Amino acid sequence: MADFVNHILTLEDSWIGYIVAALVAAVLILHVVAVGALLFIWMERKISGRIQDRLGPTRVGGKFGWLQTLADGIKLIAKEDVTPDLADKFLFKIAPYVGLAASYAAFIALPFADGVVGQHVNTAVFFVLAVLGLEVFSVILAGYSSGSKWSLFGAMREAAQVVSYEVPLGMCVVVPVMICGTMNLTTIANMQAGFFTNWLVFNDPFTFLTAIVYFTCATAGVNRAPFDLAEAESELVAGFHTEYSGLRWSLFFMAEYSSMFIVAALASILFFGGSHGPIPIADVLGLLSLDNLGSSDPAFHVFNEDGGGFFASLNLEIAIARFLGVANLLLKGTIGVTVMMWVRWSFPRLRIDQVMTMCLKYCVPLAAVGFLGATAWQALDLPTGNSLMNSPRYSHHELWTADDSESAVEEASSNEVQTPHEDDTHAAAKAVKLKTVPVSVVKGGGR
Amino acid sequence: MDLFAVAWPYWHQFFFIIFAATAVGFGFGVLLSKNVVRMAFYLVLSLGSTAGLFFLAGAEFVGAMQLMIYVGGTLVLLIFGVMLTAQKDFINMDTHTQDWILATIVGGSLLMVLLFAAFGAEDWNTPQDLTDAKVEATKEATPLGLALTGIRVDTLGETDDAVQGGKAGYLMPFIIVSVHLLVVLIGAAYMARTKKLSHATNDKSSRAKLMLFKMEHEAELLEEETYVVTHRGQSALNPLDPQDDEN
Amino acid sequence: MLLIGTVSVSWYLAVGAVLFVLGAVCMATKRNLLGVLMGVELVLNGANMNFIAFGSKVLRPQGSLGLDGQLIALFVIVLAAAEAAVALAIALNFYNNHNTVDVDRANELNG
Amino acid sequence: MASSKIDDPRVIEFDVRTDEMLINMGPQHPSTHGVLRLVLRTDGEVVSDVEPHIGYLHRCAEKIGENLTARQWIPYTDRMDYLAAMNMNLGWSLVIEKMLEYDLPERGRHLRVIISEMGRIASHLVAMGTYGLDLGSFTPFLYGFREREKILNLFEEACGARLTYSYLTPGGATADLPADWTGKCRQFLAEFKEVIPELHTLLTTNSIFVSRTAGIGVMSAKMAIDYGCTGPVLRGSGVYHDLRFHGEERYTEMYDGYVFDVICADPATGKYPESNYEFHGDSLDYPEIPRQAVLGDCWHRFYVRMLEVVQSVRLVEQAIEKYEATSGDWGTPIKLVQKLPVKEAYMETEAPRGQMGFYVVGNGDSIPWRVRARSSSFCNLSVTAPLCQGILLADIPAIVGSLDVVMGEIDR
Repeated sequence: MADFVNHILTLEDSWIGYIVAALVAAVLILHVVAVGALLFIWMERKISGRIQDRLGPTRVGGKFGWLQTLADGIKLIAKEDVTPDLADKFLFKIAPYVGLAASYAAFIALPFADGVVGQHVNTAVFFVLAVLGLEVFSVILAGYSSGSKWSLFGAMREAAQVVSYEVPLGMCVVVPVMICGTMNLTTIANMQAGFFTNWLVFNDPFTFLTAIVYFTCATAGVNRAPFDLAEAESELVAGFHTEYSGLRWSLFFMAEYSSMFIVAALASILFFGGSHGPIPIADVLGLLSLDNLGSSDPAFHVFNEDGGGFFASLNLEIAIARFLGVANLLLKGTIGVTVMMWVRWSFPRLRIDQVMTMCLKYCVPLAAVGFLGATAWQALDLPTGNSLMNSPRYSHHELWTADDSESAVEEASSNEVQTPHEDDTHAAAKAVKLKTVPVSVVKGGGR
Repeated sequence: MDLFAVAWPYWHQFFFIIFAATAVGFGFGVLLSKNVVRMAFYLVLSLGSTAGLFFLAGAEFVGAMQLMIYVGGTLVLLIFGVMLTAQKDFINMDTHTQDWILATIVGGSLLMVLLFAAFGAEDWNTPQDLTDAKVEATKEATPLGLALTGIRVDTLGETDDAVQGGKAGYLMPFIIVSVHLLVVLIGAAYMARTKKLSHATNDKSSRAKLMLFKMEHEAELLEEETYVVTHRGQSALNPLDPQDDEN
Repeated sequence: MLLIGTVSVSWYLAVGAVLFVLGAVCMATKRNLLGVLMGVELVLNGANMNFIAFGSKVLRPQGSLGLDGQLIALFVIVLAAAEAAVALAIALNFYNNHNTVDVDRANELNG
Repeated sequence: MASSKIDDPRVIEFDVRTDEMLINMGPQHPSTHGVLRLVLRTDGEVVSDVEPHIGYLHRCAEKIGENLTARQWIPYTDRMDYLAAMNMNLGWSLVIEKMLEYDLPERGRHLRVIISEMGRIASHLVAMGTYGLDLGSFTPFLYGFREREKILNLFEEACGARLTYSYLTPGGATADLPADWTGKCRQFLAEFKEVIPELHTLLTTNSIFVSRTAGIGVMSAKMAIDYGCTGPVLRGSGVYHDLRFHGEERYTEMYDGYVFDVICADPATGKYPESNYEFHGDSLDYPEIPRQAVLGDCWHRFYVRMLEVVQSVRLVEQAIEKYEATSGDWGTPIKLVQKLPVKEAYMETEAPRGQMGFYVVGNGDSIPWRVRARSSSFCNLSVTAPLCQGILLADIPAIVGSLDVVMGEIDR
């Protein structure tokens, strides 16, 4: 992107290109956060309405009340921003921004499609979870600084809940990382390209279990019903945001909905193929084949390096493929969010001790079983979903070789699909010869 | 226009200054703030910026772990403690002036020593060409994970046994830390346990036990005071129901 | 000056040193038990910064500590979590027994 | 006595102790059903003490009753239990009729059964829905209200009002039911029967609901009797007592010839009476009692209400048939300035929330000398404090919601 901007401006590697690229990425992500929140709040109303046998918003912005959330947003902006007398004013005012910043920052490392990502972070899985985890501070600060006992209760519940649920959440996330041998979300998503049997959720029974546990824990981690104890309406009035009003109050909701989307998108990347649809349409259409996946490949840039006009430099096939990928991921994330809404409007709320019991007695052991089982499945080389379908899989093997001391890392055989047997024997031979350690435990199809 | 055209290899410095300034600045915030809740908040920001510095130095996994375990776990715990003890008198606690003077003198001299040490060694102070820094960064956490299991991928080519021995894996410390964490887990659970367990029933929570206790207790009373709770088909002696009519 | 020059290991060490000293002073001056605990966290981070800087291949391709720096930093982070849990338990017990979090009042063993 | 023998489990010592907090739950709080104020003493999430404070909705209804004639006071009874205003009208009407020794014609009797049982259904639907709301489930509330709206539409056709009806009066009702009302009512009942299993799925058998309510707020039969609890709260504890069976003759004869069950578990077996009621073809299967449920807990109180709704449907079906079979006078309302004899009368009826009693003393004038009301919710609320000791904060809405109090009735 930066190179492309510099090409247009006919500048060589200027900082302007980087700034423009950064701004474009930031604005795009901001749109996902803000417009996404608008959409999700509208969806929540419509879905809850339909579940409850009513229509939901119908008037504002045409037939389906599309603009209801926008109208509400305008109302909220116009509302008075009340700060209670007993509040710790500084913390009270800054708390909503902390939450929004955390859920906004987590988008940085979230790949929307192969190569469509704010910043490549090699430990993206944990980066996203870690940054998302910072959202808890906004709730704690809001609850504490409000000077209200109900808010304090909400904050205490949130602190206890989120810290507990990060344990099973982390354990679930480790499973795809272990299977793919990488923490790079782009690579994890690419490894599930092809038919839907390649998705890690269908890899083996244990990953299926892990996916369910992950989704449960993620629901708890972002404070959605039935785990919405921090804002338990019937018990704590409104929990941590009891004292908030106007724009600051709406910022909490923006943060909540965007973090819902993040965990759902993360679920789809980790378990449900990410930006790859159930059927490899791009591959079938010939736009993109599994062979040239991998964003580190310089041939795989939407904008050709050799400059020229805008359209001349646009690599149309890859652009379309990426567009499809982004649409795929957004769709999957939205489905995840919809499931969360569905759950919210169907179930009563759990009690705090039940939430803790759920975490420590069920989610943690189940996540551990899933992790151990998935590991054993890989180690025992049992048939996986894609081996039943006989569909090839993008493989990502890393070999740490002795003669590469400079970077310590070499990407070997990343851009070609190999049958696993060849691959494994190849790697094994190399390992013997060069004292290399084959790290990745990927298995392809066609067993 | 020259300025725009020039490549700008100073990204590292730029972000270093931002992160270092926030880390140090909020560190000062922790030190100087009197309000314990704000101290905790500043500490969060300071440690978060430190994580940014880790990322910048190429330790992405450690940075992510810093955010996840340190900021997301440990500090939440700390703030939990703050909230549990933040009563009116303890939120703002003044430091004695003599403490300040002493601490400033000792801390200042310590800082001087450390800074001299930091900038003293020529080897450490040699600027490096950082334009290709990103490529050079450790790409994955896999070498770290392998090192924890005792395999050092960065010394595979090492023929010198002394060097290889010096760069051994971390299997033993890893196990020790695991056991240590287990001990801490049990210890923390032990400290926060309920001291006196209620008498044994096969029920789950003490609350349900309480209910059962009440019911048992009252069943005895019920017999003694000849309250008879009737049900359809039985003869009614209901105290609320003197008429005793049956439909 | 820094913008024109390049960042070296020394600058990271300097940040680490400042954090370390801030933490140490914090430990010395704070009367609140949890304030002292926060000082400890700062000290640990200052030390961690050194390990990361020395282990960074980015900052010092030749002669860096390599993985050891990162590994030790990881151990520090993990142990700091354990330390915080225990320290918090101690702090809460102290608070329960003495109804204060002022460390100056913890002088029962003071002959 | 017994507590010396057994270790009292109420004594729980925690190593990590936090400071006690005194919290006002209400009078403006989403789950206190109006303007109930609970003062909680909590240690973290554990509530050690709850004290209900009432009186925020006091409107001097009884004193006003001593300045109005018997018929003029009917609208004030509407505003007592505003969720079951028909049953409040009925209670007042019956006590005045008792005083005047007035006997209702047959058609009026069946009309009253229809109306009061429909009122019971409407009231229990709100109780069910708001209970879901208290536990964080929003959807059943709207499902309940959707059905209640249909009942209110029927009531509106009958009397013109949707909340405060003033329909049943001493002497009968203000008007007979409209011409095709019974047909619509039949249609409603047919539709409503389909909905009941839905509500059971959403709440009664939902495992989260069960875990939130089963074993919570257990009230023994003795305790329920001691505190004067009535209605579903009493029957939820296994006490077989329903004024429609056990009440005064003047009230029970209203239900002469009707077949229905009193929903109450047998304390010996913990089982509810077998349903012999045909429920759209099949015999109605009550949902299984969950393993965790203890007789007298929140779940049972809720369950009793849910089953009572079915019995009310059954009663209304019979009443419609009987009503259609009779013709003639449905009863004439007493005069606006009906003189009351020099005597006193007290009567309790089985309102949806329990036994609603009215007491009236006449002095020969048309304006009664004394008017008093005995509120069922008041007695039911009084168990809050003993039930809410040593529980979690989240259980308070569960317990208070299961008692289903209406503040209008308590404060009057």
